[in-house]
Amino acid sequence: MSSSVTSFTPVLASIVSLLAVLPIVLLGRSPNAREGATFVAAFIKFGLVVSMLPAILDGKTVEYTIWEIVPNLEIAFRVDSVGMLFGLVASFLWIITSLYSIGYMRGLKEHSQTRFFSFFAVSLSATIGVAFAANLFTLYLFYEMLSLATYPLVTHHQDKEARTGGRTYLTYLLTTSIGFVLPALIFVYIKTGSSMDFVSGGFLQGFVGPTETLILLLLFTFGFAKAGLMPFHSWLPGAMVAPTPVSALLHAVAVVKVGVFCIIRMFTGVFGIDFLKGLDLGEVITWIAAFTILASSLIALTQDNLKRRLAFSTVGQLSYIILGVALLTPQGVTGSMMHIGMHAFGKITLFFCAGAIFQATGKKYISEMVGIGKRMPITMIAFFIGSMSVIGLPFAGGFWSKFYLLWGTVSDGQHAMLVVLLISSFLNAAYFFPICFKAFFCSKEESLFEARTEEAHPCSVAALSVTAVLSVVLFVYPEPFFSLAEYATAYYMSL
Amino acid sequence: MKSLALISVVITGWLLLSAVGDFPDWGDPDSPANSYRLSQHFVTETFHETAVPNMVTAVLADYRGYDTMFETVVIFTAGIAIISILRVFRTEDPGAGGPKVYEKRPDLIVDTTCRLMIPIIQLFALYVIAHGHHSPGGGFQGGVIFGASFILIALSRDMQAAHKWVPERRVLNLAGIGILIYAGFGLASMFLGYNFLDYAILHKIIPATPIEARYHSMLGVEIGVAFTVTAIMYSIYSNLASKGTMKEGL
Amino acid sequence: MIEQAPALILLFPFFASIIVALAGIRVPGVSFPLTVISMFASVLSSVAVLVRVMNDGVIRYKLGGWEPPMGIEFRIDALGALVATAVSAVGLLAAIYSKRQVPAETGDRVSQYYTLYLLLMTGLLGMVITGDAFNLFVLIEVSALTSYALIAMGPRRASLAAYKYVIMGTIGASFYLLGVGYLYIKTGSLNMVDIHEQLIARGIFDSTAILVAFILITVGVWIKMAFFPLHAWLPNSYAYAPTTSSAVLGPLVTKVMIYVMIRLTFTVFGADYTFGQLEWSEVVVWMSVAAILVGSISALAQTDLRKMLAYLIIAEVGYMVGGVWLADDIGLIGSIYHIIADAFMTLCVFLFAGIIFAKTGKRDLNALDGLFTKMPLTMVGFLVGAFSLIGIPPTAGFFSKWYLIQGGIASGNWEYVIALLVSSLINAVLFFRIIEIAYFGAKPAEGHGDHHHAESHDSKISEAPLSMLFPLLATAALLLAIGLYNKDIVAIIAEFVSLSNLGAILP
Amino acid sequence: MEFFEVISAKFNYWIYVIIMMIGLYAMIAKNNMVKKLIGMSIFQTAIILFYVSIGVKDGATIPILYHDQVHAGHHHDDHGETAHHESTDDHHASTSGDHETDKYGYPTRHAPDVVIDGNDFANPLVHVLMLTAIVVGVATLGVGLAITQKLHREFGTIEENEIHDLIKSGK
Repeated sequence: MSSSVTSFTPVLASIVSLLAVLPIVLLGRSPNAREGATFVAAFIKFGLVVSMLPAILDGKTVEYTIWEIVPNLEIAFRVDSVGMLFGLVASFLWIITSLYSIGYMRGLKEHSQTRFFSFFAVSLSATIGVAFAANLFTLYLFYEMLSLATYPLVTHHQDKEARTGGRTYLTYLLTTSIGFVLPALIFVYIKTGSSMDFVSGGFLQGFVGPTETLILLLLFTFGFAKAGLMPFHSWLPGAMVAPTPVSALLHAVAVVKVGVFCIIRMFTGVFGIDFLKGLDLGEVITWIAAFTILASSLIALTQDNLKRRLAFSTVGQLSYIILGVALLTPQGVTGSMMHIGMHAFGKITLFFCAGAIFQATGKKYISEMVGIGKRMPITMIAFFIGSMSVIGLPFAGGFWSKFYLLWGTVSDGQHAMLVVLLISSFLNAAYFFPICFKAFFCSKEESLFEARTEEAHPCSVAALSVTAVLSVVLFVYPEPFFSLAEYATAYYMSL
Repeated sequence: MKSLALISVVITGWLLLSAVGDFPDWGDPDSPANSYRLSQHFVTETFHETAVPNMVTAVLADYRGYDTMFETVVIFTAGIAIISILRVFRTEDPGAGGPKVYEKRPDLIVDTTCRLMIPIIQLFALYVIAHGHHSPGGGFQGGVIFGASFILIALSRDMQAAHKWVPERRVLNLAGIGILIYAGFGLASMFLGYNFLDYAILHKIIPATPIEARYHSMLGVEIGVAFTVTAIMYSIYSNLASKGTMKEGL
Repeated sequence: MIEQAPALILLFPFFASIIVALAGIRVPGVSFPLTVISMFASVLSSVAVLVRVMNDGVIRYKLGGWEPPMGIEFRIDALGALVATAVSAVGLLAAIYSKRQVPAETGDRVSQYYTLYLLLMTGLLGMVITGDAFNLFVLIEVSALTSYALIAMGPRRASLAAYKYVIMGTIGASFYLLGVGYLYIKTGSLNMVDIHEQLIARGIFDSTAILVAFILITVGVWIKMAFFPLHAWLPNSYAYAPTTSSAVLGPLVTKVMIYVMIRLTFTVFGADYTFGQLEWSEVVVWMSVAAILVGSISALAQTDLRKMLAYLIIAEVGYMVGGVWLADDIGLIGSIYHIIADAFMTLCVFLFAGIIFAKTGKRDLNALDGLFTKMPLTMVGFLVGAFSLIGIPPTAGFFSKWYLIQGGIASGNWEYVIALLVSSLINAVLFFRIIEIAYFGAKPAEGHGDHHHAESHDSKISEAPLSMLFPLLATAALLLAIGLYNKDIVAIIAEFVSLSNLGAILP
Repeated sequence: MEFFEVISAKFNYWIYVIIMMIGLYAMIAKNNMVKKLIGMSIFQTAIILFYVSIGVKDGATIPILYHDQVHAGHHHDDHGETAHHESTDDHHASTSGDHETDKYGYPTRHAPDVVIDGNDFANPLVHVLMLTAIVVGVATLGVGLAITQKLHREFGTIEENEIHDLIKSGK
């Protein structure tokens, strides 16, 4: 992977949605034109990302340096296979989510839709920026941008609840990013004096001692609180006050995946897997992740609010990814990277379904959803598929990533983690399947819905069907994600 | 507050005194301050370089003329500041809550004495300004004396009488013109191609050698200073004495 | 005329002030345009000087043509030119903002206001470019007297604040004057560079008098810049002054005093003495930590918008003093960069506070109720300033923190790093509290239904007029530009820092 | 006696510190605003005493040249000026031997024959500086008094604690 292509495409891919804000705002008065602009931008973005795929699969990287902002430190983009994987997922799901949000926002006649779509576009810009960042500094820049751009989305309703959720959201994200990541970042900059480019095997080795490494590792891992590692996870359930498309894209895909993506970058590109292995530091993180997985799954069981249950499920699934890299085994790392993609499709389906239910029936609580399968069959089937994917059962994409994760634990003899993963899968099933089961199989008396089919806005249904189908397709054909993850693992672990 | 004051006074005093032992003896001609080329230059070279026998005047108006310009500006600022803080332009409610202002009856003795004294004071003020090159004096000193003569008018009769001589607007004009005279010398030097306040170049417009140009310009700037000081001294007095109403004084 | 540019930097506002004083009292209308034109000319001169300094090195301008130390000289190095540019630019922007507010807030004293304003700028610019220790005192007094008056022109509580400022300011300036006297008695010189040379030539760095001079000057300047615990005069002064006054005093006075501190520390006493011989860095850095925390936490307790910002200034002063006393190259760069950045971000938020006061007539935070919908552009300008104060990239404030933290880590002063981070977070709380009020309204709706509550309030408040909006948005744009081009600014600063000999004395 | 010697050699510096501290105490401790300003005046005057003390030289007089020195100078000056007006070239020819001139023919030094002994005159610089300090003192005092008057107009008192009470009670 030594050869690289210099191209403006990654920059363009990132800023295209930022530029789209202008037409979105200008066309604010005519919703159709405005949404048209969103779609055009989304397709251009996806097209730009895909256009770089052949080069990446060829084993090249695409680079572009904008300018040196601080001495020796550049704002630079570089697309490698992990970034590509994440970029593909995020930009593709933006298209679907745009479709879905049109249905959702119009269906509910939400206010300030222009603002909503504008900030949505900005968030996507930041997400792709994170995915394609070439160094730690650029990554941090876009990470902060994402935190702020999503704030108006989270607090979209502008009521008391939204204010509380927004406060929690920013408190956690800004405290950790300013309090932990920034000093760690500057410390690394001083110690290495380098441009902090992500490179194979990391660049920290030889510059910092073991204690410093541990502190830096913890600062980075907890600092990227978007990854939702306990105890810095509670912003995520809090942020569920957002409209569902926001929750779906941002809190199942973009924001949280940015968090874990950053952590993967730390492990692979900054510290280096081998360096951490040498110091035996992976274990610390695996235990924190394991704790988060189990605790969040147990909490999820007790939640009655569907979106909150999904949120806690997300917290747990994110820790899978962290656990995967922290295993420091090739299979674990591959599994983590794949899980970014697989979980994204599964979880976004679930969120779409939750939103569709709310949109069509106004129900938020699981206890109110008994018998809903007869009312909204497509939605609930999609929900079932999404659940399978998230649990990691066959016939859904999630199977592959979980398979690799399990393999990762076994290959290095970390059997405790194997147990953790298995228990957690069981718990996942325990909090998802009853919902599906009760939705379809209940007696007439138990059912809370009349037996007539009434789905949500067609745009929404279309969106959730697409993601559900894709979840299944990814089981049969996991190819792009699989090879990208393999490439990345091979590159970063110098296999 | 008292104990705080005492503590800070003791600390500051101790700090200042602790350095006294390090000072050269009082009046020591060989102390750094007195023997360094700076003060030596001012003593021995001033006359040769500026033709002014009063070294203080020469240093004030020429070597450190830039400082002195801002000194004048400080006075001017104070005048404007006091007007902006205190002056009440609206007429209602004069001197609310203050001590009662009595209407003054003209007192024959005070009036006559002042009539006699004021011209002499003013003449003396002009002498102090003009003779500042050769004897103690200069624009500030003369200006203050001149200003005092107007204050005396206001004190001996009433403020309206003084206002006849120096109405408020004229005061401000005088003050501004004073600074303009000073800065004008600097600006003229600049237009003729030298640095700001380098009077030597003014020999091109006044019939004199460069050194004499310095001599004459210094008199010019001293007059400017005197204008400003006279005006502002009176202005400060009249504002403070009338509580900003400019009606009746003490 | 280019060789006269150093003098022109301050002569433009100086002459304009006199003309405003003379003509403005007859025709008040000329005051504002004259002020803006002269400030603009001053900015141009500063930029010309900056360019010249970068090309040819230090400019020495001998006033009256006398060779220093006999005469007074302007001595403009990269640092001076940079700060002069920033000061004049802030002066220009604040002047533009004052167009409507001066008649509104100071009534019939418009010409006096602008006279004082221009004299303040003259004083501040003079302080930046002068190379003479005593001349600095005179200019400190010029700017101090004008500040007293500009504050006292406000409502009645402003007078009390101004009175306290008079007392504290006089103590500070007098301490400085005494310190210069102590230097003079030991060296016989008043020119900054010459004093330093004399200190070396006479070998009197061990002298008690020099030590006391150093303490007096430092403490005097600290009082003037409101460094904790000498800050008591500042919050009320800036909170109750007319908004136009605080828009220029808040950004400039403290920053210029910090510049003065840097100038005196490095040019007069030298880094060797300050950081090598005196081992006080630790103590002063701890003091600055206290300043940062006290400033930030006090700001948190305020409900008055401008008072909150005034306390933030105290915290920011802590940043800069601490940054200098880290005794580290990068820390010093950070401090100087922060002077520039902070001047503009303080300007930005004070302009915002002024606009809010002008539009709503209220001082407290609830005045911002739902302003995002009513004055979107104003809020955008404010957001940039607020983000900069929090330290969010890519605004200028982020990069100043970047360098300061870097200096703190490099010199091992972790307490300073932590204080900076804590203060950033407190700033985040402060500003998001404001943003929340402006975004959600003072009392957000309980449920989802009432989305249109913002419109139901009195909708008289509309976007600010151009004369207020332009400086705000220009400042916001400058903040972004200063952030994005921080490398070039730092290159200018590095020019000064490399001469300061700071690297050589570090252990 | 030893102690007395030490004190007396630097008598002025001791006195200035004491005066200054009186002023400082008044500035901080007094409650009455005018008294504070009086303290401020004392404080600044002490600094003036300090500076002027620096410039004192034993055996020196005020820094103004003696009459005969000036007279000698003026004599030369008059002579030079007349010559200058009558015939410039001649003047140059005749004076170039003992008087330096610049390239335009102007003398670079006024009255070069006058000899001035540096120890005859006190240091003029400190007097100049103190003239400035006095002016600054006057200006500050004036502004301080104006603000005090304004406070009196608005609060009806010049006692600081009473004003604080008034503000607290919301008047």
